[in-house]
Amino acid sequence: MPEPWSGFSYIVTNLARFIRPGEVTFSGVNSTPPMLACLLAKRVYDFDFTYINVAGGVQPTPSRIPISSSDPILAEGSTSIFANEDFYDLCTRGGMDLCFLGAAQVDGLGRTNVSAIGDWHNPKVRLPGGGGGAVMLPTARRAVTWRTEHSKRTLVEKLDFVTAAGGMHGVVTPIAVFVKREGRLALQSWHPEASLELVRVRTGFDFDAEGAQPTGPPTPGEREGLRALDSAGQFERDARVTLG
Amino acid sequence: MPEPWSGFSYIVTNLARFIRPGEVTFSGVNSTPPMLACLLAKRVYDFDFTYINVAGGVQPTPSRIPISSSDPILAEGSTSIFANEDFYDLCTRGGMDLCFLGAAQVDGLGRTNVSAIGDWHNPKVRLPGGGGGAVMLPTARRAVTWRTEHSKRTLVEKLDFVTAAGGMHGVVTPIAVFVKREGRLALQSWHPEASLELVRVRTGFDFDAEGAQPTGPPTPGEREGLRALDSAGQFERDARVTLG
Amino acid sequence: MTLAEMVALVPDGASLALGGSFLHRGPFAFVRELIRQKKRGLEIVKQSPGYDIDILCRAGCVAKARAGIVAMEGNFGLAPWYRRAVEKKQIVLEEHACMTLTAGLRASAFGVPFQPVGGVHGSDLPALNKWAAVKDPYGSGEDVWVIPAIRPDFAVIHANEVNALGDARVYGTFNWDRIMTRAAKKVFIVAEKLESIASFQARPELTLVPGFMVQAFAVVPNGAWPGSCWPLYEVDYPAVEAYMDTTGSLDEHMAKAPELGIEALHA
Amino acid sequence: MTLAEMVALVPDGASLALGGSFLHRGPFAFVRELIRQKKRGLEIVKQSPGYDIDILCRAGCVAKARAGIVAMEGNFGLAPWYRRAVEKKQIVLEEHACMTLTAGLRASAFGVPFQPVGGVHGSDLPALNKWAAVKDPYGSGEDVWVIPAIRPDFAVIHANEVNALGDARVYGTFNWDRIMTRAAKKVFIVAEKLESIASFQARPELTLVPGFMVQAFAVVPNGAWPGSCWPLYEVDYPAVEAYMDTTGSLDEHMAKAPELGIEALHA
Repeated sequence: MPEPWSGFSYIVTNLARFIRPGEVTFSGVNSTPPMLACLLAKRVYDFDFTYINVAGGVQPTPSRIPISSSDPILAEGSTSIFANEDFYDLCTRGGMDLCFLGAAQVDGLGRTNVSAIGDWHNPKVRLPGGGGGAVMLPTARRAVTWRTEHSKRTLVEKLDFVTAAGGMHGVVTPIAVFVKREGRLALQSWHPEASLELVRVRTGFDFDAEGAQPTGPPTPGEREGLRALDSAGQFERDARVTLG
Repeated sequence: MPEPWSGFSYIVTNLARFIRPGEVTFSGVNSTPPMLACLLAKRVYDFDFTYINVAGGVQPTPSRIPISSSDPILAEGSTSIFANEDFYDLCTRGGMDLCFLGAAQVDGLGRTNVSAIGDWHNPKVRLPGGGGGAVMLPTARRAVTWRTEHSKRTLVEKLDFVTAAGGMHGVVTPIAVFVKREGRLALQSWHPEASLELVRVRTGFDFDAEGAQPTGPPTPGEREGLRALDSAGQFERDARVTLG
Repeated sequence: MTLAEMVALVPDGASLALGGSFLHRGPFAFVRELIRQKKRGLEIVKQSPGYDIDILCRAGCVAKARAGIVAMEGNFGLAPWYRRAVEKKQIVLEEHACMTLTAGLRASAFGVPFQPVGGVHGSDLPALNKWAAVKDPYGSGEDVWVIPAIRPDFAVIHANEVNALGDARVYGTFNWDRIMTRAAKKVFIVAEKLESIASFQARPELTLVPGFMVQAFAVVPNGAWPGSCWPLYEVDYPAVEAYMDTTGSLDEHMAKAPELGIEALHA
Repeated sequence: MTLAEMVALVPDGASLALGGSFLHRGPFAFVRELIRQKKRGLEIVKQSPGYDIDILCRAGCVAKARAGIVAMEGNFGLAPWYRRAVEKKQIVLEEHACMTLTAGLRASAFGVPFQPVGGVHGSDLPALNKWAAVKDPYGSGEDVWVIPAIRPDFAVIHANEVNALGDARVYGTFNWDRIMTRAAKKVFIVAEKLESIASFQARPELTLVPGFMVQAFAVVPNGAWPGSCWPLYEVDYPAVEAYMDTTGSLDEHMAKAPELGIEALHA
């Protein structure tokens, strides 16, 4: 029997798998899973890519993994400080290959709501706001998001508010990986301990599942790499992810 | 009999006299007389002002006076580098109190031509171009220019091309100082060795001379200060100014 | 100048751009002094505020927030007092993307009434904020969103080092601080340390804010507490956790502030 | 990479943004290598070119100049071969103010089709260049000139120091080099010196151009000759005077270039 694959590890590993050789890849504020994914890819994959982050880091070699994904320690070892105006301008002029962006709700077009649950003017919950989203999602070559909860509350038919449009290239949840196909999110694969049915039942929008199959299990390198990054298990605990 | 006052010294001294306490004052490229005027004011006048220049200098203390008014030595001793985008933005947002700008022709409205003698498309002489002029002349709180030749070729009724409008606050020539009054250049004073008649005969545009009088002679401090800045007389020779 | 004297220059109703990001290098000692001096009706301008706007909302100092993303960050999630203030309509929120807020600051810094920004297409934010789109007059057919100028009364920056002329240096990322100092009417610097003028002359390229643009500065070691100031100190997570504990009081938190010791020295 | 290999990557007809200003820190060794390799039809983008555009015009390499002010500067006055090329219509001039050219570069750097710029009102330049004015959609009544994006194929910067990753540092003013590197499709660095990666890690705030944006770099000591490179060397005024002497030949001048020794080392 294979070792169980935690939802947290599933998210980080599958975010890392979106990273491609040679590309400029960015992780931002409030984004520990992508931060870990970028650091994991740097450790484990046998190709190089340009990792830049919201702390101004360019190819950093942080001496420890910070709790905050915007901690200045993420620029440690960097040979330049590529600060906020610089990485946003890089994105809007077409130089950002892969951008990880947060979301509270995602719809079938890959648009996001990070603004409010309920009416924006009379919110049930005021959310953080989109940060880079509205500018980066339409201008990055590819954008990828994640949700630590896979439910009809998070993957919705209709967003309460469109914070950012332009369409996610990929979405990772504890049980599924979606990619954009012909302008809509399509299921690429599901967690091997879940099922296509479970993903359908838990997803608020219709999606194409043609060719979808169980996600390939973590490689020993991916498992060990993530264990090394989260040796005390704090990130896993903080993320409060369950397979559900 | 008073010591003669060279046209070169007249220009530099009267440019310096436009500088006011506490203000942000800028000298640019291709601008040795204003560079010397700013350095003279720093040496001689009993008030402080913020001298910034095109070499990124802020209150610099250059160890020698460069031939080129954009020489990086003009940032020596500076505690910051305030580079080109910064000083232009400062000007366009209203933070530049006094800006020295070059000109080939000046008209009675204080507009300038630094582009071409003759038709722009078929120039008799292609001139350098206005540099900062078109942006700085309308946006600086005050702008001042100088001409080393006072003639109907340089102070004209009609410009061959309007490189920059907005109107000079002051114009200094080897024989006269003009200031803007009700939107037009008016004579403020003339070189004590020249005369109002000479200024009229040599100026291409009509001007008001009400209240004009001979320019106050250089103070001993101004004379000695300029002599110290140009001890070898190179700037005076290079400027090729004559009283005419 | 003492921190208290600097804060005394801020009138009720002022618009303040605050430097740093989330728990990192924010002018938090300055923010706490705003609370001690009972400022009211403030407008806070910051792409990614967190502790600063939360504690100001908790103390009732804020009338309006112009922000891109608001959270405590780290592992603390939402900013609870800010969230409540918005939900109860105690404050007005002008929701931005970080870069639309920056575009507004750029417009002020560049001396133009509006600034085009990339992206934004398809978002509900323009309708919410009544932003205008301008068709490219050069025939690309592209519609571009333009953001109106945002000109805060004050930019307040927590810097690593300042000198007697007011020049300020920051180590590590300067976040959005540079554009804030160019967009605001006045600039205040709170710094960890007073450094010599000679050290700035030796490496003028490192100066983020030239002193002639700075109205006032104060030296407040550990002034970014409970946040970090690279490379001097990290986030004080237990202190933030205690701040977040709704059974605790604001006074308890305020009583631990490092600037209290400094100000006592001045007294 | 050698300077010759770098220049070989530039096709005829390319648009080149050149760093520095007048006789200061220009990529002059690069410019001379363009001449040796007989490039033709180049577009030169620079706010204040001088020696660089003049010698390129003298050698017949230029089709178009987009510039704000062109002169040899120092005490040398106009740039004679450039002036002749414009007067004889051998090259096309797009005359700018330095800041309108920069606005065009900003538009490219920001990923927008046009950029508003302060001032310009009353000048004949907008009519000449067919620039558009846009009315402030936020009701100020102000008309603002907007400049279309300028996107050079290459930005070429003469830096003080580069490391093996291509990161580049400049001491003293960086002039307009920063925005050029953000606006161009590709970035080339010519540097005085190869420095260690560790020295860049020790002070990353000083890096003007991050290596991941740099396509190629070459190390060419004295490569800004006959101009200055602060703080290493000053303008070689006798060499510029000899260059300006119309009785001398271009070959004589080119034969004195310091990069010849360097390239010989590589051969």
